[in-house]
Amino acid sequence: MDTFVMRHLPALLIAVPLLAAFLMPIVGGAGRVVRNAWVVLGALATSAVGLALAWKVLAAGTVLYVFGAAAPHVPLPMDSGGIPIRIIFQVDALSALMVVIASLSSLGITIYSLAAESRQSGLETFYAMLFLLVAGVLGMVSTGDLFNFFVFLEISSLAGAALVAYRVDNGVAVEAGLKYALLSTLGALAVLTAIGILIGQYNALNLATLASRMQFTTLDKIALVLLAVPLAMKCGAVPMHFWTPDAYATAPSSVTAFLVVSSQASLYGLFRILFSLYGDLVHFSWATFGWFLIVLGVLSMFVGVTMAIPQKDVKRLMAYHAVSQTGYMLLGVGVGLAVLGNADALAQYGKTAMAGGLFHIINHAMYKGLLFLTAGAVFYRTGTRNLNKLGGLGHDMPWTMVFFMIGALAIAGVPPFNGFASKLLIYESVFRFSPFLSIVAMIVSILTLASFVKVFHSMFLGPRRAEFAAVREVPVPMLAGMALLAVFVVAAGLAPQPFVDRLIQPAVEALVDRAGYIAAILGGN
Amino acid sequence: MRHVLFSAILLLFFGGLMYLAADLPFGDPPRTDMDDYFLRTAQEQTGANNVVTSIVFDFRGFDTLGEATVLFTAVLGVGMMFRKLKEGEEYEND
Amino acid sequence: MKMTKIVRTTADLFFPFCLVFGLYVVVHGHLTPGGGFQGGAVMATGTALLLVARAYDDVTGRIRKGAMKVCEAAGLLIFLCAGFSGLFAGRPFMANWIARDGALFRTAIAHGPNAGDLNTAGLLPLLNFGVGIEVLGGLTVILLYMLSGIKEEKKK
Amino acid sequence: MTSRLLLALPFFTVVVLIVLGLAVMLSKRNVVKILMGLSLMESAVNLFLVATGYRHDSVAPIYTNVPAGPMALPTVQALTLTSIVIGVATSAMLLSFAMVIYRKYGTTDIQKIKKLKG
Repeated sequence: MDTFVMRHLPALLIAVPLLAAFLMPIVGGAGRVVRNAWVVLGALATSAVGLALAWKVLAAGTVLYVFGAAAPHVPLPMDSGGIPIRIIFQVDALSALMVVIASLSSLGITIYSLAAESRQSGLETFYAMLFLLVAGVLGMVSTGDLFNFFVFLEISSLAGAALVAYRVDNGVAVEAGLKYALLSTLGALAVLTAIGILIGQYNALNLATLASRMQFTTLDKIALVLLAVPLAMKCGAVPMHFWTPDAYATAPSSVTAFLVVSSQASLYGLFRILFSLYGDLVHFSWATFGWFLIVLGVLSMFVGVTMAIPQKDVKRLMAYHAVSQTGYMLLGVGVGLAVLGNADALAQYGKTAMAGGLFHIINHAMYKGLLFLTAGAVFYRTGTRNLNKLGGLGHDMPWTMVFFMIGALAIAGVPPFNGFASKLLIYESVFRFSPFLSIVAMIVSILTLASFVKVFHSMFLGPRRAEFAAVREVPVPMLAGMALLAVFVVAAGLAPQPFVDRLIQPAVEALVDRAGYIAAILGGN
Repeated sequence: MRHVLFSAILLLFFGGLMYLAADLPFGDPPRTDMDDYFLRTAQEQTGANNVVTSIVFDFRGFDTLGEATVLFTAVLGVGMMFRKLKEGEEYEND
Repeated sequence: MKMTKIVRTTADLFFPFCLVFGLYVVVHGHLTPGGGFQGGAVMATGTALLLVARAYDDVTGRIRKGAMKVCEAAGLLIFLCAGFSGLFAGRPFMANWIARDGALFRTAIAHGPNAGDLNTAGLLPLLNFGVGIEVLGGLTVILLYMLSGIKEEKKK
Repeated sequence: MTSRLLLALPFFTVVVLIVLGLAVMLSKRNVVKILMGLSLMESAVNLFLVATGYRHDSVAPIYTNVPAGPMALPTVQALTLTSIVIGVATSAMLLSFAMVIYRKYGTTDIQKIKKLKG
């Protein structure tokens, strides 16, 4: 049994959540307990398959899986003259990192949502949609086929938009869902046009084949713009971040925690396009695109945190902080891309900058997810997200307060937690690249700390308020979900080195090694 | 001001895409090796006369699974929007 | 929103033929242009025709939402189980493992134009049928939901 | 220049349709009209996808009683099929969102749908 499952892991990675989603309407009819059991079973199975796949990739190198061929590991059929013709999943170390993030986060938020959404109606549809969002994100990060990436991008956009509009909230959530879906569909259309340009010229859909045939004609530059702009928009980079606060604030808290991972999957797509598809050192002007990411990053950092200070809705405040933290990832990887050309600068600080950026992706997914879950816990008990109306909850909700402190200190980059580990990597490497950027990053970090101290004070400290007399700690599933994420936040903070060596360093090597990415499919089978 | 901005975006788009229209050769695609493989082997490998259906369901069947999922997502989404809400479920945005 | 008697009777008369033609397009998907999605869409136009011709209430008797949801879930599960069957035949997910060796849906055909033999193409007819049902059920359920939305709007 | 345009007429129509769709989306205020502009752009992109796969005087890639002649490229047609179904799915969902917003807000004017603060 073990070899059978291990051999077909990439297929099960998508098939299990889809099966869970398709059977949900039927299982849902059989009552609450059966439905919750099915949801927990599906979430555990998906996370187990995801972590097993990531472990297999980190142990044995890139995993290839060809759908529908004679054998799972043979990318090039004998009579095809050396071109891959089917859909191939190429899970390298970078995809494995993203699969780990999606697996951990989806397990935590599904357990959390068992209690958090128990008062809502239409829960079968909610859980089916959640499984589809998880399947869409897992597909986006592990596929090696450009059109397959578009299909999974569309699944996660539609499922995300429907989940944002789930609570309806007298039309406010539906408005946020409509705007998110409209922007995502426009972005997907641009990606589809770029696919049309690439297949019109190179008659290939596999990312490795396209990369090997890329000649950087003007059409390819138009295709690059049509690919990079929508993906940057969907990961919440500043000039196009308007949908993020609305969508994150009105979605149910467990969904918001996973929308963070879904936008990081778009960030992964942006890096995959820039590094693996277009990253050829001779033609590709890596300096300009490095600075494109850096400018995007610095803008996101600064605008995000300055817009966050005046907010009084706690989830909208956290959404702006999510935009500003995305800036750190863009800055880290942007510095790496900017020095991709000269080898010594890359060896000195380029790789550490990218390691910092990638490490920040997983850290941010964990502590931002934790913060959104604590905001959801407060909303579950008090029924409001308005900071002016909250206060004195620390007395009755001690665990939520502890989890909020862990998340807030982590996002501000305070030492014992994981935020500090990745931000330190970014500070020291970006400082060698250009001191000004590093100082901006530090200032933004201090502003983040200030903002979260204010939120902590207005939510948990102060005298116990009369209207919250009946407030007590949240049910166990919510605490379990938060604990799962908090354990990672503390563990990665206290001992970051094993995480960096085992998970992040191979991902950086995989991202930079374009020739290896192509050789895995075209080189030899 | 709004109209100037929008017309600027439209002109930019029009110019970029006009180049695209003029540059991509219509009628004789530069490379056709993958498609020739499909045309050559579809009948023998999948047994279907309609090569497009053999691609949709056999060579790239996984895309079609994703696409059926997209349709299923849309149906769930529409169902979610028109469900009967319990009273007090909606949070009044203060 | 009830049409005149003439429109209603012709719609009732035309509905079965629409379904049969849609089924024809689905079943012959691997021979003639068409397939699961196109055939399902043709069948869904049949049900849409009924919904337009008749008022919402007396249509829900004939096209029940529950039946259409089962239709849709069944189509999806046929598709997914066909994918899983590839795994148990020792080949990767979504493999067309019953093509080309003789029995039901398996007669091999040579390269080149031919008159088209229905008993070919391995899993394709099954997948076509699954997707056809799913599109029929899905589109009809969307129409029924939207009509129920309009009906509620009128009541207010 | 003109000879190339006449030669690449489908691509020229694609560009015109995309710009028209974008113009509708940017100028109209009614949500339903914006969605119409969106589906216009979707059909334009589908036309672009199919047009990249055409060979001069080629026939459809179906071997049942096919006349002699080169065959059009089948992959792009498969992609267009997927893209059309995705277009139907997104339009259905966006329209249902617009219907609920009309019921709750009483308006379909995109400027007035602003209860969400910036």
